[in-house]
Order: sequence, then C-alpha cells, then structure tokens
Amino acid sequence: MLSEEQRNDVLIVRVDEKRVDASRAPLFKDEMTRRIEAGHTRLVLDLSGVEFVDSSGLGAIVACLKRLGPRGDLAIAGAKGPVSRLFTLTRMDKVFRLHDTVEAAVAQMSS
Amino acid sequence: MLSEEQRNDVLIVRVDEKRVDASRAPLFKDEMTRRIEAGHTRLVLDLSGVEFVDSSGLGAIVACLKRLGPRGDLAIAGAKGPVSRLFTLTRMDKVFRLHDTVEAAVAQMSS
Amino acid sequence: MSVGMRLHIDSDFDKVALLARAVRALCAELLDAEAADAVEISLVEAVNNVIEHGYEGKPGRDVGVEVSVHPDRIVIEVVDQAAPMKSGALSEAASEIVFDETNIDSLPEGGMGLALIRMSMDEVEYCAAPGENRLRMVKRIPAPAG
Amino acid sequence: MSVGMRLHIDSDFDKVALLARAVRALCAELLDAEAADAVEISLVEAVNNVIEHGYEGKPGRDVGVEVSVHPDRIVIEVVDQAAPMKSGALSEAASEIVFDETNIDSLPEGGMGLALIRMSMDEVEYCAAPGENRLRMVKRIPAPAG
Ligand SMILES: Nc1ncnc2c1ncn2[C@@H]1O[C@H](COP(=O)(O)OP(=O)(O)O)[C@@H](O)[C@H]1O
Ligand SMILES: Nc1ncnc2c1ncn2[C@@H]1O[C@H](COP(=O)(O)OP(=O)(O)O)[C@@H](O)[C@H]1O
Repeated sequence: MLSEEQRNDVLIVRVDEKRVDASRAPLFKDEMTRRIEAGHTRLVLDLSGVEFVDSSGLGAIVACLKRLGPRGDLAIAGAKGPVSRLFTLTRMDKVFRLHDTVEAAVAQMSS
Repeated sequence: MLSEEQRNDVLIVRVDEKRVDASRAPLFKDEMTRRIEAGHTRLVLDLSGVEFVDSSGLGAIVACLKRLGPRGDLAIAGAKGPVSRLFTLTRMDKVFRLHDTVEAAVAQMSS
Repeated sequence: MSVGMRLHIDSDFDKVALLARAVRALCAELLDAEAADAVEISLVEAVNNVIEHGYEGKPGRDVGVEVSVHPDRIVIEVVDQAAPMKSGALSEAASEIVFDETNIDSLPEGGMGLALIRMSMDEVEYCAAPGENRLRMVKRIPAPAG
Repeated sequence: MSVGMRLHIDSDFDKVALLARAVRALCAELLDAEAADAVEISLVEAVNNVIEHGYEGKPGRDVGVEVSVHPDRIVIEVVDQAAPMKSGALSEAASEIVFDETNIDSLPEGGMGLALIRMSMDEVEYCAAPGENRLRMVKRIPAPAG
C-alpha cells in the first residue's frame, strides 16, 4: 500500500490506496512503523493519491508521529479536499504541516 | 418535464429530466400526445439533457411515432452515450433518425 | 475474495433511480462507461419488471438487489417475494429485438426488457424458489490491459 | 415527498467503502462536494463504530443504512442489532476535538468519530430500542441560490 523514495535524509512515503479507512489503517500503521524502526526520522507522507481518510486512518498517522518521537519530523504533502478538511476539522492541521506538494514539504524539511 | 420551441413548421421538444424511466414515461407520453393532438406533425425530440432512458421511455417515444401517423415526422437530437446506445441495441436507430444537434435535425427535416 | 452489499427499495418506480445510481457508483471504478451503462439498464429493467409484473404495480413490497464485486466480475441479483415469472420466460425472450422497421404500426412499445438484459449482461439466470425469486446477472470485469 | 432506500453490509471493515460510495452517489446531485464529504465521513464513522464497538469486531452481523432524500434534507440512519451505545455517549462526545498540540504524546489516536459526526451533520440523534439501535443523521440541502 506504500511506495517510497529517499531524497538525501528525507524519506518520501507515498500512499498507493485511495482510501485509508478502518480496513486499511492497521496495515498502514504497521508499514510506517517498520520504516520508522528502520531508523528513518524525517518523513514526508504523500497523500496526493488518497481520496478519503477516516478517524482511524488519521489516528494511525498520529501514532506514527508519536513513534517518531521528539527528534523525528513528519510532514504531509498533497492532501486533497476531504483529506485536508479532516485535518482541519480535527485541528490536526495545528500538529502536522500540510504542504501542497512533496517538493514543498522536502524543501521545508531540508531548510 | 418538457419545454418547447417552434421553428417554422418544426416543433422542438426538449426533455428537461435526466432520466426517462418507468416513473416518468407515462407523463412524457401524455405531454407529447397533447402536442401531437394539438396538430404538430413535425417534431424534433431534444434528448441532450437526458442521461438515461429505459425500455419504457423508449416505448413511449415509439408510441409518439405511431400517434403521429404516416404523415408525421419525429427526429431525435442530442442522444448521448447510454441513450444513443439504447437506440442501437434495440435497433430503433433504424426507425428514428438520430442527429447530434437540434440544428442538424431541423435542417434535415426542413429540406 | 468478494465484497458485497444489499440494497432495498419499496416497489415504487420513483425509487428505481436511487438503486441505479447506487449500483452504478459501485461499478464505476471497475467497469468502463459502456459496461456500467449495460449494468444500469439491466438492473433498471429487472427491477421495473418485478414492480410491474411481479408485484403488479402494488406499492409497499420489497425489492432487493444484492451486489457482489469479485476480482473478475460483478454479480447483481434482483430478489423479490412476488409470484414468479412463468418458467421459460427468460430463455424464450428474444436475445435480439426484431421487428419490421418499415411497418411503423408493428414497432414494439414494450417487451424489450428481458432482451435488453440478455444483450447487456454476460450471464443471466433466473431461480424461483418458494417465496423468493432471484434474477442473477453477471458482468465480467475486463482484465487490465498489459 | 421523500424517496428512500436501504443498504446493508455484513460487519466487515472491507465493505464500508461500498456503502460510502453508494451513499455518496445518492448525495451527489443534491449536495456540493464539501457537504457530500461531510455525509461520507459521518456515515463511515458511524458504521465503523457499529462494527468495532457494537459488534465488537465480530463478522457476519448486519449493518443497515437507510437513506431518505427529502426536498430540503438527506436523512441517513445507521441501524444495528448490537448492544446499544451507553446512554449519553453521543451527547457527552465533544462537539469539538480539543488537545494540547504542543504535547505530542497527548494527541488523540482515536475517540474522534462521534465528534466528527456532530461537527459534520446538521442533526444527530441516537435511539436504542429493544433489539435495534438507530443513529439518525440529517444533512440539510441548501435552497438553490436565487
Ligand atoms: N419479474 C417478473 N415477474 C413476472 N413476470 C415477468 C417478470 N419479468 C418479466 N415478466 C414477463 O415477461 C414479459 C416480458 O418482459 P420484458 O421483456 O421485460 O418486457 P415488458 O416488461 O415490457 O413486458 C413480461 O410482459 C411479463 O409477462
Ligand atoms: N455503535 C456503538 N456501540 C457501542 N459503543 C459505541 C458506539 N459508537 C461509539 N461508541 C462508544 O463511544 C466511544 C467514542 O466513539 P468515537 O468517538 O467514534 O471514537 P472511537 O470509535 O475511535 O473510540 C467509543 O470508544 C465507544 O465506547
């Protein structure tokens, strides 16, 4: 469900599913956790291919942020209409930086 | 459900419903019959706003043709994807002339 | 592996469009527009038949539609508790619509529903069990190109 | 005048997306994208809750969704036959999601579903009757401009 690309010290993780809902959130969390445990600390989560996230998907993203700990960094790129609205509605846009593009997220993270 | 416009001796009847199905076919037939009985003999049926017709809608169109009788003329304009496919599938494209636009239908009828 | 859902309406022609829209949405990602059109017309004709012939136009009776999505096909079953269609009606229905197009008075105004279903779907099967009839229609999902 | 239909799935998270797609299709012509999103997230959260909490994740149980379309509103009712939600849970659920964003460890990983529903719908009401629970959610259809 995920594909990845390393750019310098930033790992870009792209979600290849249209929906990150209760049926997918556990697998998403496992696959993200595996990457975090492998030592990646700066991640951009590319949600540009995702059309829908529910509270369990959002909860899994929050779990990843906690797992990363204080020295880690997790930015969101490409969240569209309903996905970006979920971040706003839950006030998680105060916690995660939302970027329109992966490039913008990587640039901000590298600076 | 219908709106109309007279151009010379041709009456253009536009269907203002997205679906002409079993719930709408009786009313459609009544409203068309009223116009035919009022003396209109050359009609263009504009289906460009219609997204779906079922066999009862098609049957109502055939009923109008019969009602018009041998001296009448009924052409179809603007039938889109599924609507034009229904005419083909039922071979009713051999009975009705299908035109892309109202203008083409009127031009052909006037010539 | 398949996933499925059931949809129900009362026997009311005004509600058939809701079924059609919902089922079409379930097909949208799996079928191209032409195949989705084929499913939609078949569903509508089958449900119309149940309301008109099965329930003889009486309101307040249940019409069920079971949709199951398999990797290679979509199966649509229309389920009713009406008197069954007379046996053989489906197989006797023409699989093509034939008429003399030069004789306007002979053109069909009805009787095209079952033929449309047979022309539009890949498999069609009717089972009348005591208390429940089931018209099963299958549309194959084309394998992805390449 | 209203028209309505019922949709059913088994208590299986894999099937919730089918419900969502079908219900969204029913809303598509009546609501703008933002309002349709609001209905979709509310429906999904409500159905997830029934599967996770009501049926405790057990498969093979029925989750029903009744959709009725009125001129001025869409009513979505999620119906289950599980043990009911404890009384007051809905009204006690925050109607806003509150946390200290500077304290990462305190961020919620769950418990946002009911709040999302309350924020997204115009009316929300829960009725637990013997044998059947019903979460009723209403979204108003804006009057056409002009
Ligand atoms: N669900 C049904 N229950 C009983 N009879 C049916 C049913 N569906 C079809 N029939 C019979 O088969 C005939 C042909 O149906 P169809 O091809 O759909 O055309 P139409 O409905 O326009 O008559 C109907 O006239 C009816 O006698
Ligand atoms: N359908 C239900 N049946 C039983 N309990 C429920 C139901 N829906 C919600 N609850 C209870 O309300 C709590 C809050 O639900 P919610 O806000 O959706 O968050 P979450 O599901 O993530 O816990 C749940 O943890 C559960 O205890």
